[in-house]
Amino acid sequence: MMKTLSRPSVLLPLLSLVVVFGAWELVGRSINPLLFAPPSEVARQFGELMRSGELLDATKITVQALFLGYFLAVIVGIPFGIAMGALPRFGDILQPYLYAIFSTPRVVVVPLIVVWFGIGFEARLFLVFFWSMIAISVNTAQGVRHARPDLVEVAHSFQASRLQMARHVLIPGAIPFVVSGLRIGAERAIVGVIIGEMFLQIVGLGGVITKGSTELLPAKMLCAVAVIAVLGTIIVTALDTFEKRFQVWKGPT
Amino acid sequence: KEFDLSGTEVTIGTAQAQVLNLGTLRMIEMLTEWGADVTRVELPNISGLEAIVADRIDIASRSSDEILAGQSRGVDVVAFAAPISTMHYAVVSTPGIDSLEDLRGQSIATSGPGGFNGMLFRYMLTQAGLEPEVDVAIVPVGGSSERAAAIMAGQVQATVVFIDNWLALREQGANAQLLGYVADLVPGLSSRAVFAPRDYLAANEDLVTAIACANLEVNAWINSNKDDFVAYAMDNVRGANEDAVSAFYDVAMEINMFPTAPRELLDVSGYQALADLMYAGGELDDQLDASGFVDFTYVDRAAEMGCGTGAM
Amino acid sequence: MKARTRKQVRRDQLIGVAVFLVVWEITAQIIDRSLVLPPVTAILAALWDLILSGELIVALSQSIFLLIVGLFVATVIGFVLGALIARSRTAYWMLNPYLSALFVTPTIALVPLVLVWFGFGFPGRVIVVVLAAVVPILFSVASGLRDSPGDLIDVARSFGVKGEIALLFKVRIRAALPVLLAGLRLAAGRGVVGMAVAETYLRLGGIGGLIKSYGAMFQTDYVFASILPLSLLGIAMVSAIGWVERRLHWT
Amino acid sequence: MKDALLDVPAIELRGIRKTFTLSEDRDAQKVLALDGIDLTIRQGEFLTIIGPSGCGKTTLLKIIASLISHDEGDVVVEGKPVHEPDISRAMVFQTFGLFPWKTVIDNVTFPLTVRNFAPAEAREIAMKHIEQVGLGKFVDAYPHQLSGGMQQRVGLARALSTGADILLMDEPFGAIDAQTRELMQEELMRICQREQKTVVFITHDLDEAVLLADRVLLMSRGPGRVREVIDVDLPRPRFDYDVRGHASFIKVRGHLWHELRNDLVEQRAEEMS
Amino acid sequence: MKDALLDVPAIELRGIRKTFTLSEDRDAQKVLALDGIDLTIRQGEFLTIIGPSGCGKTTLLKIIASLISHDEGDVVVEGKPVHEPDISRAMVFQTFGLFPWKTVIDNVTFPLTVRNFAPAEAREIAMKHIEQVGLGKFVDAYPHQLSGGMQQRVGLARALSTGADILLMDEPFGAIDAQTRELMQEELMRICQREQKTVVFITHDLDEAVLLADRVLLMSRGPGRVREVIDVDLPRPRFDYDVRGHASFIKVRGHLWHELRNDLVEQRAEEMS
Ligand SMILES: Nc1ncnc2c1ncn2[C@@H]1O[C@H](COP(=O)(O)OP(=O)(O)OP(=O)(O)O)[C@@H](O)[C@H]1O
Ligand SMILES: Nc1ncnc2c1ncn2[C@@H]1O[C@H](COP(=O)(O)OP(=O)(O)OP(=O)(O)O)[C@@H](O)[C@H]1O
Ligand SMILES: O=C([O-])O
Ligand SMILES: [Mg+2]
Ligand SMILES: [Mg+2]
Repeated sequence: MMKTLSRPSVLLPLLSLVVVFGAWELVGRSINPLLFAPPSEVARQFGELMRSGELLDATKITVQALFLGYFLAVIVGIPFGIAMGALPRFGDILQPYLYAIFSTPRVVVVPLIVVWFGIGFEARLFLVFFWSMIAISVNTAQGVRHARPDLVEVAHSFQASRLQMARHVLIPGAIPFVVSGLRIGAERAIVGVIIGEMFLQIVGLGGVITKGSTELLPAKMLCAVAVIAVLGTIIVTALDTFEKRFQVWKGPT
Repeated sequence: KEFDLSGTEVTIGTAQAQVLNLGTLRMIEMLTEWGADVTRVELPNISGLEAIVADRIDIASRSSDEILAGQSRGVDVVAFAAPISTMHYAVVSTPGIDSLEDLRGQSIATSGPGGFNGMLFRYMLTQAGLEPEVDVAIVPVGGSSERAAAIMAGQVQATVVFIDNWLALREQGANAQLLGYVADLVPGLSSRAVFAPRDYLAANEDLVTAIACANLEVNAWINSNKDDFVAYAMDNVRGANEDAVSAFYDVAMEINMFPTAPRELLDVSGYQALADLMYAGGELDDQLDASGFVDFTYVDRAAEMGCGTGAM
Repeated sequence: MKARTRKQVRRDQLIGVAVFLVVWEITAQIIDRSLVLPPVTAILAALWDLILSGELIVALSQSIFLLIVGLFVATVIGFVLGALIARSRTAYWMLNPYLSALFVTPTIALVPLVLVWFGFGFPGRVIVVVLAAVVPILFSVASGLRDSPGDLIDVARSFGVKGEIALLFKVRIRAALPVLLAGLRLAAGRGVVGMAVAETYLRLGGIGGLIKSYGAMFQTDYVFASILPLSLLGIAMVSAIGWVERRLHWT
Repeated sequence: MKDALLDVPAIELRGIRKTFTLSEDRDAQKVLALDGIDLTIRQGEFLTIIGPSGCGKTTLLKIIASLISHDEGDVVVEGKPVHEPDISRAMVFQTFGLFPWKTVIDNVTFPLTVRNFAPAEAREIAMKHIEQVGLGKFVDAYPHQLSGGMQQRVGLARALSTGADILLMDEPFGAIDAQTRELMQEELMRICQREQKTVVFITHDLDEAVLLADRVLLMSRGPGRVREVIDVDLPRPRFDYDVRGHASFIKVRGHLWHELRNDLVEQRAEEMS
Repeated sequence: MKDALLDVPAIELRGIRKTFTLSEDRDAQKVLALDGIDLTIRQGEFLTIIGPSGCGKTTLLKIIASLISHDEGDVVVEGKPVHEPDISRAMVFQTFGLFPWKTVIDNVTFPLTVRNFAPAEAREIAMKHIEQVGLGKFVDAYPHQLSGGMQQRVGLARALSTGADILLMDEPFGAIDAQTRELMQEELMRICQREQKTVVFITHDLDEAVLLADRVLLMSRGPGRVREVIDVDLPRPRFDYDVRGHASFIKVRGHLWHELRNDLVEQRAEEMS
């Protein structure tokens, strides 16, 4: 039997931080500063961007579209997924389209998005919402469909109504799937908002990336990338923790 | 007059294949005919300057403002030829906007900050007596296609796109109109250049001269031969439409896009005007002297050899 | 809930597709702006044209080759690193944060860095696909190898299998296969995105280049006709992995 | 009321046939699981079912519970043909069937919640039965925190707390260790006698089959048929003396053993030919 | 060779202690699973272990197999302390431990493949034992296509085919129906007598514990200790007559039953206080 992972001592992540940043600094200094920047330079740029308020403003804009879009994706995606799972015919008919849209890279459909939703907040919201919603509902539907047949039978034997079946069996059983959908959806959402900000109206953190790139200021670009990475890591880690809570729900079988 | 480039290897970075940039394509074909081993790289989102700095290409055939950006950041790149010698942008508006003045209180889309066309648009607005940002809202939007889509969707009332893009757009029935060509609105500016680091030029004189020669020759070929040009475009540009290409040709001739005289091909005053404009607009930190990075040596030499007369 | 037979599902889906296409066609005809919404018939004609001219085949084979090489490299890297963070606590705490960061960082933001390190040649494009696809594979390898496969490890040890490496190859990988396939499915989807990014933003080529070119010419019907194979490619990858999953003898 | 019905059988099965289709394909394999089962179970009777693994015991029990449909025949409960599960019949599942996301108490109150009992009342009823099965200390535990045998007892408490007259039990003591099992058997017999429940009880333990039963239904290796129904003529209560030493016990057990053995031998012979 | 070693015990356990840590936290809960086990098992002896669920039976067996480490004490096999699993001890797992991706024959040949037997030879040995457990027709089936009892028999065939002198069996017949189980018991006893194997056999079935054993080890509710070791004084072979009627059988079984019951009662009493 194998050991489970134990909690980290603070030392390890700290050590790896030192190693990674040290290596980055060394490599960063040896590369043309128009193309890449060492962490010291990124930190300096970060300070500058913070002072000018540019980074904070950009982050606000990004977070607004991201959170609203993701929130909508969650409140639409979960019921939609439940409906798709509980009404298999409905789900089966919709599924191919959702998979098709989900596997279509947004970077190539950006011009179509402009035509349909414009270049502003609504378009970014759509880029965040739609792909994220698909991830969440497809996973939810899968969870509902994979409800343990023995438990469905138990509830049936005690004459649970359709609603009671959903409340006591289908939804709790689907939760681990929903959470994993939430995580994939979060990743989709973050990438979506950045795509929107880089290729539609140039604003937010994605805009900072684009500007940094056209102005040949890699440190500026890396600042934005770092903020996105940290933001994303926080969201994903939070969802991970959430997911572990429901591990026991999968139950013994 | 013939060049023998056998044994010469070169990587050239270009923009995406477009009708207006066919000169570069044809130029590379000539180099190959002369025995050079040319790798052509279409760079969609990365500037030629970045690719040169990263040591991934030898020569770029891209927007001329990249040279200025390079110069101001200490990268000594030099223009020695030009596939497109006049401004290649069209200003497009929604119906009802019939002049720049009509844009008061409206929104326009330009590329991101630091972009070429954004700066031009600001300049034009100033010329027309409007104050950018105050009288007109300026929305930065990614690429030319996205800007075109923005105007179709009615999100903005005007934008700048490539001339060939505009013509294709019109051919596809877009509900938009031409406000004018930037070449007419702001004459004298140069739009696309062939450039490379100064020391590369010195070390590869034969190749560079051959490129200058091919540049002049191709321009001569274009000017003398509409049908061949259209046919060539149809063969080489994906999705090209014959009527649009034909219309483009007429516009190109009208604004003298492909000159054969060395001093028209590379115009220092155009570059200087561009540099001054960019400095005035805050895009450049320093005032630049264009004569320092526009090098006529090779086009002059090529012209002396008889290039640009259609003889090759 | 009764399981629906595959035949029933197919039939419903076919009807669904037919209805969808008809609605699209009619809507497009009514709107009558082919720049915004080209009719299905125009898209199919464009598709047919792309097929006849050979453009699609050439572009698609380039893309698929890129995708396959990229996914292969991502799988190899994902396996090595995934096994490492599954089996070593130290490696886990040292690498995991960066991998999570990579998971959420849009591949497109990394394109300029890829240019610097790897160029825009084939290796550079492969790297973009790898960056997009590696993390889901790596995470699934890690979690697959972390969950001990019941007492099968004990079984193998008791019958004479010695050492972590031997156990890895004889038991763990095989036992983790369903989880690995789920990760691979996710990775395939992200790989397609990475491929499109590489082909449209690093250097034009393949199906991404096709879309970009027709986009620049505002031929929306051709744009749709070139996006369609991309979406189908995504579905095909997912179904292929699903097929492998179903074929595994499993309880 | 119950006594008035004593002449009506609790359960009547008439010619039950059931076929399973193994896959969804056209050329699907069919498995004949039950081949014409006729059986009458009296009010208050304790019937145990024994038979080789895979002979259709669980299938039969689920058909009685109206959980799965059958192809032919009728299930008649207290004089009325039934088609839907109802509260008169409570099932204990071979695979426990506990909701992993509910605590012990919530699992046990589930059938009462479904029927809209007041929470306090539901809790009280449930507590009584949880204590009866010896799990008073585990009311707030989740199933995964319990051993297999404890989980099985939760399933039993849940069935008992419904107050159903008919208990359908599918190997309810299969995962419980010897001594706890004997305690549970004793407890179950006490409850059934006191509350006059009708029980159908599947087991693969010969001792258990004989010990608990008024009658033992012996099924033959699939396609499931009734091979024999045997009366167990032992006095009740049966735990006050060593029932295993009783002549009747030894006789019935021996008989069942031989029949099952013959079934096995017949099957091996068939396989050889 | 074997006879020369007859004075050396097959297995000697000296003061085995084992503690489990329940979670990964610093403030982790500890469970004392085995609290000083001393035991000597003779060559060719059949020892059965019985005890309440969770008392540490499986833990003890795995320590004998060197599959898990222990905190204190020594495991000595045929005179030598052991620390690594080896081919002299073959285990049958409580949870079957079949590779779901291998067919029956591949599961059974697995230990031989690990030891680089030629495929043909491995197959021949495996086939012999697969037929011995009555699964000749299922060599190419996958585990999920078999019933629980059949899976358990595959695990048995696998252990037998290793040729190990010591068999460590963890409830090997738990999932097998009554009559097949009796057949398997008979078969196992025949093999062990013929090949002079040493067997440690866990069960929760009292009859089985007595029926098979030379000695029964009774363990007490966790922390696992040896409560008692009881000699079973019954003649062998034991299947030719009704061994259950034998006075010794009844006496030992009754004794075990009372001890286990007392253990349960003691525990309940502890819980109350
Ligand atoms: N859902 C199903 N689909 C297909 N076949 C089934 C299904 N359920 C049961 N069967 C088959 O029907 C037969 C009877 O199964 P059942 O579960 O009733 O046996 P059982 O007597 O309860 O066995 P056990 O003692 O192992 O519980 C078996 O051959 C089984 O394979
Ligand atoms: N890996 C483990 N981690 C923590 N605790 C464990 C572990 N394995 C066993 N235990 C604990 O050790 C004790 C003994 O477990 P063991 O499996 O040996 O019992 P057992 O006697 O075999 O029970 P059963 O009859 O149910 O098989 C139990 O309290 C159990 O919870
Ligand atoms: O859809 C994406 O391009 O991520
Ligand atoms: Mg059953
Ligand atoms: Mg055990």
